[in-house]
Amino acid sequence: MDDFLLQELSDPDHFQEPISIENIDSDTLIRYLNGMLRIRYAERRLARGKKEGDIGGPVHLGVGQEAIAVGISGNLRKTDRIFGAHRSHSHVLSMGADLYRLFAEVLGKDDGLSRGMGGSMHLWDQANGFYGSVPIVSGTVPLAVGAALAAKLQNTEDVGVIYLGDGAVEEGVVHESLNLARVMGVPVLFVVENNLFASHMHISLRQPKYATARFAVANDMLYEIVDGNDVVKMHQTSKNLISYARTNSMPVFLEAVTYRWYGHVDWREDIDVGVNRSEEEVAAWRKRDPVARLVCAMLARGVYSEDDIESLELRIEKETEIAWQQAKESHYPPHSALLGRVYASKMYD
Amino acid sequence: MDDFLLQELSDPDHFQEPISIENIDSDTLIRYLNGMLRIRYAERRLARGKKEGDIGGPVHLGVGQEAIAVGISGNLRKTDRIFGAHRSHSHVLSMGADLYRLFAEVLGKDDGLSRGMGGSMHLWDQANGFYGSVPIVSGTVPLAVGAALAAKLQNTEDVGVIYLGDGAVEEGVVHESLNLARVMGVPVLFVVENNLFASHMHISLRQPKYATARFAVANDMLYEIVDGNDVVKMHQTSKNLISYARTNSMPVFLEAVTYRWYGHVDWREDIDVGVNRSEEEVAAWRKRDPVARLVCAMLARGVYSEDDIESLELRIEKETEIAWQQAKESHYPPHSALLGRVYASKMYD
Amino acid sequence: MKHNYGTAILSAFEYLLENYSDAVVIGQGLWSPWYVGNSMTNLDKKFGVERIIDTPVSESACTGAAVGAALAGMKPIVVHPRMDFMLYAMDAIVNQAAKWSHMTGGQASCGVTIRAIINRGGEQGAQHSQSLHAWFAHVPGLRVVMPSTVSDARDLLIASVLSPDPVMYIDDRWLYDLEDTLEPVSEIDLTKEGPKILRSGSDITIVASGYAARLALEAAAELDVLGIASEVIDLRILNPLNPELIIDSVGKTRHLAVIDGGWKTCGIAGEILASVAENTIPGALKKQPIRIMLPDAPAPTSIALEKNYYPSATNIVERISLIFGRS
Amino acid sequence: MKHNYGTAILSAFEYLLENYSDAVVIGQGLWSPWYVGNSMTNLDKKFGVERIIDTPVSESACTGAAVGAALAGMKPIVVHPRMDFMLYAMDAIVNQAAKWSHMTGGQASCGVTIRAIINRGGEQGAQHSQSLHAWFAHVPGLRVVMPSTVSDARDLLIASVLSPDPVMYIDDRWLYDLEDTLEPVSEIDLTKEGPKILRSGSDITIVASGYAARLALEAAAELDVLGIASEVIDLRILNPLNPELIIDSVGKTRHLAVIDGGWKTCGIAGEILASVAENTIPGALKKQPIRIMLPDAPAPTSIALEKNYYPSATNIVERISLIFGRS
Ligand SMILES: Cc1ncc(C[n+]2csc(CCOP(=O)(O)OP(=O)(O)O)c2C)c(N)n1
Ligand SMILES: Cc1ncc(C[n+]2csc(CCOP(=O)(O)OP(=O)(O)O)c2C)c(N)n1
Ligand SMILES: [Mg+2]
Ligand SMILES: [Mg+2]
Repeated sequence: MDDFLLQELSDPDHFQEPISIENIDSDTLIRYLNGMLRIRYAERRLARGKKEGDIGGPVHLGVGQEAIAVGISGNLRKTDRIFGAHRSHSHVLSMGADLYRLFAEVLGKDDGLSRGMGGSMHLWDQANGFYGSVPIVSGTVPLAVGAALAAKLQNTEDVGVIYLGDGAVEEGVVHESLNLARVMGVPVLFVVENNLFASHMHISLRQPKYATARFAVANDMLYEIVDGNDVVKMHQTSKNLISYARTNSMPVFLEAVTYRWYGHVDWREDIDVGVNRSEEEVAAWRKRDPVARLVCAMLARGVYSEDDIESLELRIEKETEIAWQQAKESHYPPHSALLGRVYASKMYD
Repeated sequence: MDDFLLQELSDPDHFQEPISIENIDSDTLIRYLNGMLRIRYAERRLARGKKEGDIGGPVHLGVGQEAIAVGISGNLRKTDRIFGAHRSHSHVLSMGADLYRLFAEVLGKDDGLSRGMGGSMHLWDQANGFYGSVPIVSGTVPLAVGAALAAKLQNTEDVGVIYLGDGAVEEGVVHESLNLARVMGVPVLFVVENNLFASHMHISLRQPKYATARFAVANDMLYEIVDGNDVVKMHQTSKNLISYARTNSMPVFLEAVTYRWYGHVDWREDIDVGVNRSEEEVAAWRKRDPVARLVCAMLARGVYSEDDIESLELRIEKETEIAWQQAKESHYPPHSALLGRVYASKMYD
Repeated sequence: MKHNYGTAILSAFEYLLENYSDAVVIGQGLWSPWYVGNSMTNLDKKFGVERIIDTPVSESACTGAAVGAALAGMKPIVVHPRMDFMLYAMDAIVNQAAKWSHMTGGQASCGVTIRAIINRGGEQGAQHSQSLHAWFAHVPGLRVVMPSTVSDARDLLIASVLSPDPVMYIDDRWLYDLEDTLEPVSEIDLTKEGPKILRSGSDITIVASGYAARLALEAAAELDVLGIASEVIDLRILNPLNPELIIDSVGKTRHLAVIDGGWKTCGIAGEILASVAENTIPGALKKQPIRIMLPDAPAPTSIALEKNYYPSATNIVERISLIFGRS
Repeated sequence: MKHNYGTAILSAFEYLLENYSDAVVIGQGLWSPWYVGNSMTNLDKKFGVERIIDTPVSESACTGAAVGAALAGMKPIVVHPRMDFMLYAMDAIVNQAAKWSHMTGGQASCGVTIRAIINRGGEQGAQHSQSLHAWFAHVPGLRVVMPSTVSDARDLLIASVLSPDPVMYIDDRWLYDLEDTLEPVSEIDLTKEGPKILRSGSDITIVASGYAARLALEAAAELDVLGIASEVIDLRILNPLNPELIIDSVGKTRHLAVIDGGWKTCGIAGEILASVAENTIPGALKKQPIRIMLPDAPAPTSIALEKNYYPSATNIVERISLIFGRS
């Protein structure tokens, strides 16, 4: 690993087999599966909503990346401080966000997670630990460090979590934040969801090495690089890192290698848009599906039958659809919200 | 070296002995000595000028750090593109800047290197390869990358050089610049003059490790860490790196460990100001004097006698004083310069 | 030749890259077919990836590198697909580009062009919608250019790149579809350019820039129907600002409205009102001047709020009608 | 108790740190005895380095961290020893702090205080001299505070930190020596604060903020001798700006001059002229209003140029005398 080239981890022809679920009890596996499917169905619904013109704003879908947030969130508390970015549906849902409220937000409705003021790119669910996401790439990174510093000063033993992409790592403020967190002893987990692309650009065109964890080394930080499409590994690795951060009040770094099935934004595959993105590659990565790999493992061990899976999916699909329809029917924020929500000290609707 | 702790390099009780001058011809040694003394006398004159109230603006003195620029500049061409920062007298003088014009600049005179519009913190001498220095910490770093990129596009085989401090490395734009230079294949030498302090703060309070070259590793860049108070080593190491950059159109990284004898700004030692700065430490570092260590080596080999040194110093002191007096007597920029120099397209005096 | 605002920008790039070997373009999205609309299509294929440089997500260093390349005699254009991203590049723009000529006594010249795209609407929200032209107009040393017509989109871009000064060239994606014909290129001197009358009228002077100038023209046509003859002035060059033409116009119309897509406080509209107040005798205006701009709030996402957030022609007509006691 | 502007700031910090356990200070120079004049001396020793955090040279992350700490319920104050350095922190200030309340539907509150110090003169030059208050006043969501008196220096800082909104608190090193007495602290509500009349007069309204307000007072004293009675209004809160008091004053004096230490184009002085023009009937002013501010150039270093760069009382007296045909 130490050459930071990622090798097989970034080669979609590897890691297509079922994940190893040894020693993991069935309830846990079921929780993982539920969590991932909930996200996948939600995002697929969003893809359709966008395609059909129900959604006005951009949606950045993370289909294919569900294992990361699901694996990590299992180790988090509602009092931890989690921050995301433009592609954060999985981050907020895995912490327990209400699906109806997520959909309402994407549709710009008053019942939305951000009361309709944010859309897909600005999510907020502090009651569940989700402190917020915004689309300025890397914008939330120092914020997470600050919120985690606050936890330290408040003596809560809570940690900060910041999800960022391999592209975000190219922003200077990320490097300042890594150093700051390290020097101040801030309990924060940096999660790089390395999906090898930043918008249309493959990482080979943007960085000399594929693994961004080399910056954890430069900042003398504990780190791990893992298959981001393996929910069990994600869970276990992040468990250790998070507990280290909590106990020692130190930053830690987790690089999860993954791939997004859709294009950078909205519902298309955008094969032509990506420099170095090809149909073959997308197809190969679809075989490294975090959901299918878990499902196969569960079937093999007999945790679930094919029928179980099918009825589970049916149930989730239905719940998703109900939440969606409800969101579509809910109302928009009042006009007064435009000026009424600018200042916390002069709030009115 | 690979633990990036610097060990003896940052411990002033080491490296106090004469430097090794084996295989270096006498002319070269004399050139080094001349170069360093010229800078030292100039900066001492500035210290006095500031103390006596002749100089209005801040002066950041690099006494104790002269070997770095002198060693490097010997490998540079007048068509290379050198950038500095707030502590850049040595950088511009070692490229051959006129002493009178440097002094005139510090005094805000029209004959100054920047025509009196910049003072000590804004130096410009493009004819000698010095593209400029400014006091925003790290502000010139991406500029140097751009000027070196230009050299590549212009097919000149010139390189860029950027002098920055250990403190500057904490600015995000430096990290963006390292990556950018590496990805675009830009022939630029990053020189970190690691004097262990950024203003009052010791590096141990600002970074987890002492050697900033760890960021060269993270950016997959050729690098060296050297005793910045050894002019011969500085010269040889930078020679190799620069020639690599020129030939391969790639960035390289040189970390020179050193120490400044004066406080962060102006003529005082500022012992009390520095967190972790002490009289003992300053005294020890004064023994790792780049000038004295060269002089001792030259005396030992008989290149120069004590008398030679004395008369050399006398001559330089006199030249310095003449330039200073001349600068004091020269005239200020005309009032029209204030508005007349804002736009290159509407220049008037 | 038939063009739109987007292809006019594209043709400026082509002209520059063909005629000036030291022209080089750097920015995010330049190797993508869709990043900046139709305004840079296939430049990478035509002029090579050495001169059309797509970059990591590093606004600060990329802008700084363009500044440095300019100091080294190139004619770099740095492209920011969205003005909001430039908040990471402020040092390079304001502390560096704007000041190097002055700081070096006029010896260094920093002919960088910073193309800042206003890219808003579509429920993108507060961080993907900003028009910060007033900020740049505030900074001596920067030239600030905001084309509202197809020919200006091309010609002012060429003039910006050929200027030895740092220029902030601000275009607006809402204008890309605007169509017009283009004459063959003839290079113009940016220092000689300034506000222009887009349409003459005797009742009121309407000042605007960029997309707001289009709105002003639309509104003017509707106002005609109401018997109000508007003179529309397109600012074009926001810094250094030359208010003469506006002052003359106001001397004639004795009424003033300024339309702008930015915020009010310390915005460009206020600057116009102030310049007029300073330079005309009290009572020169018959009625109080008005500013029509964004409400004092970040851009909302929800369509319910977004649709009323931006100034519209209807809005302008209403406000101006009121001045004349009509509606 | 006898205080100066610098110690008044210090006492605000002491008050906050003593009374609010969630107050925390982060910035460059906080462990140095001299970095920010006498305004923060020994806070680290008194309240511990855990709460008084000196930092690496990382303006962007430090400001962002303060924003994040605020979102987590703390009352952080981030200190920038020089406003120019903040060009690296613009994203955290403008894209983040100013917008989180709005973007989250009013659910998140970002009560960060950004202390921006104007630190100029002394031949420091273009990158070490800027007063960019107009920029921040342009941004909805930010409150912008600029104290000119000793008591405001303390009380507005306390109010800023206690505000649930992001506040840009801007002080000026040229004011640190200003002396006055201070009453015991009583907390005030920032939303209730606005411009204040520092001195009444019937002939002309002079509006200014920060150090410029001191200049205005000095000039007013000299103008008295010439028989011109000035009303001096200190803006205090630049955003959201409430121009009512100024409009009323101008209704009485019918003359207006604005003094400011920033640049002209899209500056705060222009905003005042515009607000007055919008809100008074044509002819309300008897003479054209004037703006006295920096020339359109970066700050020079050479003493020969620097000494004429900044507005001075003499300068103000001259310009205002001219309005009244005296000299
Ligand atoms: C400061 C800034 N620069 C550029 C953009 C445009 N942009 C949006 S997402 C993105 C790519 C981000 O890539 P990465 O961080 O890897 O996240 P991913 O999209 O792969 O999840 C870019 C460049 C932006 N939103 N903000
Ligand atoms: C952007 C910015 N932040 C802060 C400062 C204040 N400052 C001036 S020099 C300096 C320390 C720089 O340390 P280093 O880079 O190590 O250079 P050295 O002074 O040691 O030569 C600081 C913090 C500045 N000038 N610019
Ligand atoms: Mg990515
Ligand atoms: Mg240093």
